Amino acid sequence: AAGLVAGAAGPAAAQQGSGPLQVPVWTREQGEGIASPAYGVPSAFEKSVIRKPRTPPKFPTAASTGTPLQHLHGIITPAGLHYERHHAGVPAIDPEQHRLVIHGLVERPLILTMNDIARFPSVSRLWFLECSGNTPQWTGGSAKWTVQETHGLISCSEWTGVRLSTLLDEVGLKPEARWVLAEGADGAAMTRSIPLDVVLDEALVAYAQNGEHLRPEQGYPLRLVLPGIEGNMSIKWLRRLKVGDQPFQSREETSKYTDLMPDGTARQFTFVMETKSVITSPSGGHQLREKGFYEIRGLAWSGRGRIRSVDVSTDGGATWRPAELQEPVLSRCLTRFRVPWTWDGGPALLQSRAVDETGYVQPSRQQLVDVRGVNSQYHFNGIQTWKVAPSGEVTNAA
Amino acid sequence: AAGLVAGAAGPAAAQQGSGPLQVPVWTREQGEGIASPAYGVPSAFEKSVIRKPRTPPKFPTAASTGTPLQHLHGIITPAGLHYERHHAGVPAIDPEQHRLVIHGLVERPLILTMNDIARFPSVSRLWFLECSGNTPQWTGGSAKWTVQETHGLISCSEWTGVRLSTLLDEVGLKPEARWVLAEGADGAAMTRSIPLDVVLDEALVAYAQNGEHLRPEQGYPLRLVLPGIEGNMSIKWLRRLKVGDQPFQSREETSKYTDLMPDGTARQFTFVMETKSVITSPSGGHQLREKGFYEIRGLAWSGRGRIRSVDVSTDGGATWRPAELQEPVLSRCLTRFRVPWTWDGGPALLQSRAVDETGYVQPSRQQLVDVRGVNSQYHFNGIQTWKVAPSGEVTNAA
Amino acid sequence: APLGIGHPATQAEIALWDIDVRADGTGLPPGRGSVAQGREIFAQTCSACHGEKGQGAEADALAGGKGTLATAKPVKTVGSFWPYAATLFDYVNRAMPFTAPQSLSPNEVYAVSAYVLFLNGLVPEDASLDAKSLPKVAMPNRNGFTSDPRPDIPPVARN
Amino acid sequence: APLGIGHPATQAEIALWDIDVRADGTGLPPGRGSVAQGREIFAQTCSACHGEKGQGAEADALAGGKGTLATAKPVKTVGSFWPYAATLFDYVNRAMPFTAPQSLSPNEVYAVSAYVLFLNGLVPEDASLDAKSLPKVAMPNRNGFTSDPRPDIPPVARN
Ligand code: HEC
Ligand code: HEC
Ligand SMILES: [Ca+2]
Ligand SMILES: [Ca+2]
Ligand SMILES: [Ca+2]
Ligand SMILES: [Ca+2]
Ligand SMILES: [Ca+2]
Ligand SMILES: [Ca+2]
Ligand SMILES: [Co+2]
Ligand SMILES: [Co+2]
Repeated sequence: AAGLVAGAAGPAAAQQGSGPLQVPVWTREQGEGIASPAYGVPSAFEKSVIRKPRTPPKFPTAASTGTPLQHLHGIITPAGLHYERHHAGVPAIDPEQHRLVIHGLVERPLILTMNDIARFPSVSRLWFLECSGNTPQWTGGSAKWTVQETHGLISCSEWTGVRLSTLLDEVGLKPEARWVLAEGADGAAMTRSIPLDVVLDEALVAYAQNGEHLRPEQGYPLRLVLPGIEGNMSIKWLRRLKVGDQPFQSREETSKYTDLMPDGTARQFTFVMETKSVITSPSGGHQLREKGFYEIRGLAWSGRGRIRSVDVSTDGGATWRPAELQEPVLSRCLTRFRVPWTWDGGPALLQSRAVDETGYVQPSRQQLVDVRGVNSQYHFNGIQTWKVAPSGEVTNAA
Repeated sequence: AAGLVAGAAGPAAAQQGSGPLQVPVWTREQGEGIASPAYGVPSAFEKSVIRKPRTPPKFPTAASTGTPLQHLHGIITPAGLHYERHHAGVPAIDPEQHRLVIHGLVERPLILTMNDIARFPSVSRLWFLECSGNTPQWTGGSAKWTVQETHGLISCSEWTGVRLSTLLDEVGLKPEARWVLAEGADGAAMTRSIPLDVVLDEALVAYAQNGEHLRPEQGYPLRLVLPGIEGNMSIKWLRRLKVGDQPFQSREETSKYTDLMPDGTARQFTFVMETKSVITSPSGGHQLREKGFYEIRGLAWSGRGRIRSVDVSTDGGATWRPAELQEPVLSRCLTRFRVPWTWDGGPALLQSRAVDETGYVQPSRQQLVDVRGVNSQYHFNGIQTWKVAPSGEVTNAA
Repeated sequence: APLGIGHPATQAEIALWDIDVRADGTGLPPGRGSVAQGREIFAQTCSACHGEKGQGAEADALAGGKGTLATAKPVKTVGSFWPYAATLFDYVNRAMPFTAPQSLSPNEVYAVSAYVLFLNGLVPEDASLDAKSLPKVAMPNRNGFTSDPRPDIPPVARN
Repeated sequence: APLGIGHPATQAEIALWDIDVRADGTGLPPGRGSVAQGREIFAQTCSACHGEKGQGAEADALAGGKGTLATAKPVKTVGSFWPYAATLFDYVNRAMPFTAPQSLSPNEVYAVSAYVLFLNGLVPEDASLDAKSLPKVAMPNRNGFTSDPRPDIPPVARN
C-alpha cells in the first residue's frame, strides 16, 4: 500500500468503526499453493511501488529510474527496485558467453569465464551505490517531487564478488600501473578510468547482489562495485579491465561526470560521494491524516566511511535533535535513522543533517551554491527540506 | 546460471579457446529500456534458481519450498527466494481491510489498522528464519539431495516493524500476563503460544522485509518475527495477539512442533534454533570440472546469538581448519564463512562445524541420535557431509 | 505512556475473531454435538481426506497409533498423541474442513470432535459433548510431554 | 602467488575488444577520413538525432556553446567543452550511431570525427584526419579541467 505513514489513502477502511470485525474471505478458504510463483513477487496491493523516471525520457535506453525510497524501510533495497541508469539499455547477456579480459600493464593477461571468476576467493559487502547526478536541487526542484524524484538514484545492496585487487594479483601489475580502464559489454561499451587507490580500496568485481546473481539492470552477469564512489564508475556488464599508467580520458570522464564551476572550469575525477541524508518519511507526497505521534525516518550515508550522527530539525533548521541510528552502522552503506515526533497540526519544515566519521558535516544547499554555483550538476549533497502544511500535505521545499 | 562454481554446465562456451573474442550482439545494439519491467526480475538465464518443494506435495497449500542456497552468496535471501511453509496457502490480503487486535490480559485492548502500525517507533534487524523441520537427516537423506533439499528451509532478511513490546506497552500488560497467543488471518488461522521472555526479546511485528513490504508468502501485510526461534512461531498474516496466563495448547504446539523422544515422550515448547552450519559450495549436485583452487563457502547461524567460529574439514572430520567469517557477524543472523581449498582430484568429505558465542558446538548426527533417537523430527542441527568423488561429482553423505 | 494510536477494541467488535479455545476449555462456545451427529458430518465433510474411520488418507490419520510412540514407526494421532481434547475443538473450528475453514457451526464442531474422540475409543458411542464435558475427556497421552532440556548434547572436545 | 585460474590472453584473441583510444591517441587504428566524407556519413547516420549541423535535436548538441561555460546557461559540446579530440574517436567508435554501436569502419569514424570537429571550427573544411593528426587537434577547453578539491565546503558550527 502506498506509504504506511500516509500516502494516498484508499477508501475509508470498511472494517474500522463500523461494528464487529468480519471474518474476511481469505480466512475462509485456502490461499495460493507453494511456488506460485516459484520466484516470488510483491503483493498486487503494492503495484505502485516501482521504479520510475523523473520525466519521460527521450531515449528510454539512455535514461534513469529512481528507487521509491518513500515506500522502503531499513537499509536494503530489493533488487527489483534498485535505481537504474543506462546509456544503451540493458543487454541480455548469456553468462556462458561472457568473458572478462584483464590486460595492459600486467605480467599475465587473462581471459576469464564466469565459472573461473566464481572460483576466486570472494567477499560480501553491504554498500550503497549513488548516481552523482542524484538530487538535482541546485536551484530547488519541483514542489511536487517525492523523495523518489529528489533522492531516488541511491540504493543499497549486499554485493558479493572477487576483490579487484585479487584479480590484479592474479595477472600481476607492472610497476608503471596507475589507472585501470573498466569497460562494459553493453551497447555503450561504457568506460571509466579508475585510479589505483580506488581499485585497491576494497573494489569488487561482483556477480551477486542481495544473495542472488546480479539483476540484468545492475550488470548481469558481472559488474564493478566501487564503494563510496559515484555510481557511473561501477561499470556494469563488465567485460574488460585494462591497466594503464594514466587516465584514459573517456567521454564519461570528460564530457560527462565533470563538475562545472562558476568560472567555467570543471572539476574532473570527482569520485567520492560525500556525506548526505534525507528524510524518507514523512516526505513529499505523503499526507498526514491526524495530529499526534509520528516517527521521522530517513537514510544517511557517506562515501568516506561510517555515519557518526544525524540531527533532525522540524523547524527548518532553527533547532536540531539527534536521531537514533539503526545498528549495524556500516562503512559506505546506508544508515537508517529515526526520531520520534509529535505533530501539533501546525506547519513544519523537516530536515536532516548527517555527519560522518571524518567529521564532515552535510552542508546546506546555500553553502554548496556559495562555493560551486548552480551549474556543477553532479554531487549535490545538500540538506533536504520537506514542508508539512497544516492540512498534513507534505511537499518538497528543496 | 546454475552454480558459478560448477553446476550443470551449458554447452562448452563458444568463445573460449576458439580463436579471437567476438563482439557479441548485445554490444552492437541497444538493450531494453528503463523500467522494463518497472519492478525488476532476474535474468532469464537464472530461471532454474527458484524455490522448490523436496517432493511434490499432496496438498500444495499445506506444504513447503526451500531456498536454493547452492545458488546464493552472502547472507541476504532475496524475498522471491525466501523459503515457504504454509498450512492453508497464501492469502491475498487487502492491507486496507487488515486489522491487528491486541486483547486478553491487557488494560486497553486495541484494534490497529496498517496505517496505525506504521506510526509506531520502528526497528530493523537482520535475522534468519528457519523451519524447525529443516534438514530431515535423522537417518540420512537421499544421496541426490542438494543443499536446497537438505537445508533450504532457512532464509535471512532485514525485517522492519514494531517491537511487540512496544505494542504491549501501548495496551498495558496485566500482572498475570505470561504468554501471548498469536493468530494468523490465513485459512489455518495459524496459532502459536509465545512465552513473555521470547516476546520481550526483540520480537517484531514486522511489515517490511529487505526494504519493501512483506511478500505475500511471508505474511503480507503483517507478521511476527521471533529471532532465533523456530519459524512456525513467527505467525504470518498476523491478525490477533491475545495475552494469557498460560500457553493455549494449540494444535501447532501439541500435535506438531513437539519432538518425540525414544521413550515415547515428546518435548514441548522447543523454541530455539540451535547452532548449525552447512557448506553451500561445493555442495550436492555441484560438479567440479578440474583440479585446483576452490573456495569452500557456507552459512552458519545460531538462535542463541552470534557465531563465534566455524571449522571446516575436507577429510570427513579427521582434521579441521578455521574458516574466515564475513563481517558483520550479527546475532541470530546468517554468517557467511569461507575457506580456501585446493582439490587434488581425489575423494573428499566436506564438513563444517559452527560454534556460537555461548560456546555451544554444532554436534554430529550421531551425537544427536544418541541423545534424541531418530523420531524427533524437528530441530536437526547436525554436521552435514558432502562427498566429492574423483569425478568431481558432489553428493549428500548426510 | 501510550502513544494514543489505534482504536479501542470492544468485545462485541472482536467476537468473531476471538475463537481460541484453551486446554481447559476456556473459550468454548455454547452448543453440543453427539457422536452420531459427528459420524454423519465426518462422512460428508472429512472422510474424503482423512479416511472413513479417520485412519488417514491423503491427509493425516486422526485415530489409531496407540502404543506406537516409543517404536520405530510412531503414529501420532488425536488418540495416541494429543494431550488435550479441547485442542481438537479449537483446531477443527479454526481450520477444518480444509477447503472451507470456519464453516461449521459450534454444534457441528462439537459433534465431529465427539466422533473423532469416539474413533479413538475415548468416548462411548452414545456420547454428546459440550463446553463442560469436552475438556474433561481423558486423553491417553496427557502426561506425555516434557519441557525443553536443550542444550542436551554433551559437548565433546574439538579436534 | 597466482591461483592458476583462467586462460592466458593473447593480443590476437582480444583484439576486437581492445578498442580504447587514449587522449594521446594511443590505440587509434590505421585509417583516415575527411570532413567531406564525414559530412555525408553524418547526414545519413547522425543528423537525425543530433541535428543537421550537430546543433542538437533529440540528442545532445555536438557543436556550438563557445563561451557559455561561465554563464547561466552553459552549453557543453565537443567544441566548447571536450578537452581531447581523441576521445571523440573513442566514443563514436564504441557507442555511435546509437542504435548500431561499433558498426562504423575506422575510416568512417575518422571522417565523422573530422566533420564534428569542423562543425566546431576546430579543423578546416579540407581536413582529413588519421591516427597521427587527430590527437593533435587543438581543443579550446583543453586546460579547462581541475582536480577534485573536496571537501570544499567550510564546516560551519552545528547548532
Ligand atoms: C480437503 C482435505 C481435507 C478435508 C476435507 C478435511 N481435512 Fe482435516 N486436514 C487436512 C490437511 C491437509 C491437514 C493438515 C494441515 C496442515 O498441514 O497443517 C488436516 C489436519 C487435520 C487435523 C489435525 C491432524 C493432526 O494430527 O494434527 C484434524 C484434527 C483434522 N484435519 C480434522 C478434520 C475434520 C474434523 C474434518 C471435517 C470437518 C477435516 N479434517 C476435513 C485435510 C482435510
Ligand atoms: C538514434 C539517435 C542517435 C544517433 C543516430 C546518433 N546519436 Fe550520438 N548520441 C545519441 C544519444 C542518445 C547520446 C547520449 C548517450 C548517453 O546518454 O550516454 C549521444 C551521444 C553522442 C555524443 C556524445 C555527446 C556528449 O556531449 O557527450 C557524440 C559525440 C555523438 N553522440 C556522436 C554521434 C555520431 C557521430 C553519430 C553518427 C555516426 C551519432 N552520434 C548518431 C543519439 C544518437
Ligand atoms: Ca494505503
Ligand atoms: Ca500467485
Ligand atoms: Ca552455467
Ligand atoms: Ca524486460
Ligand atoms: Ca471465544
Ligand atoms: Ca586498439
Ligand atoms: Co564526480
Ligand atoms: Co521446536
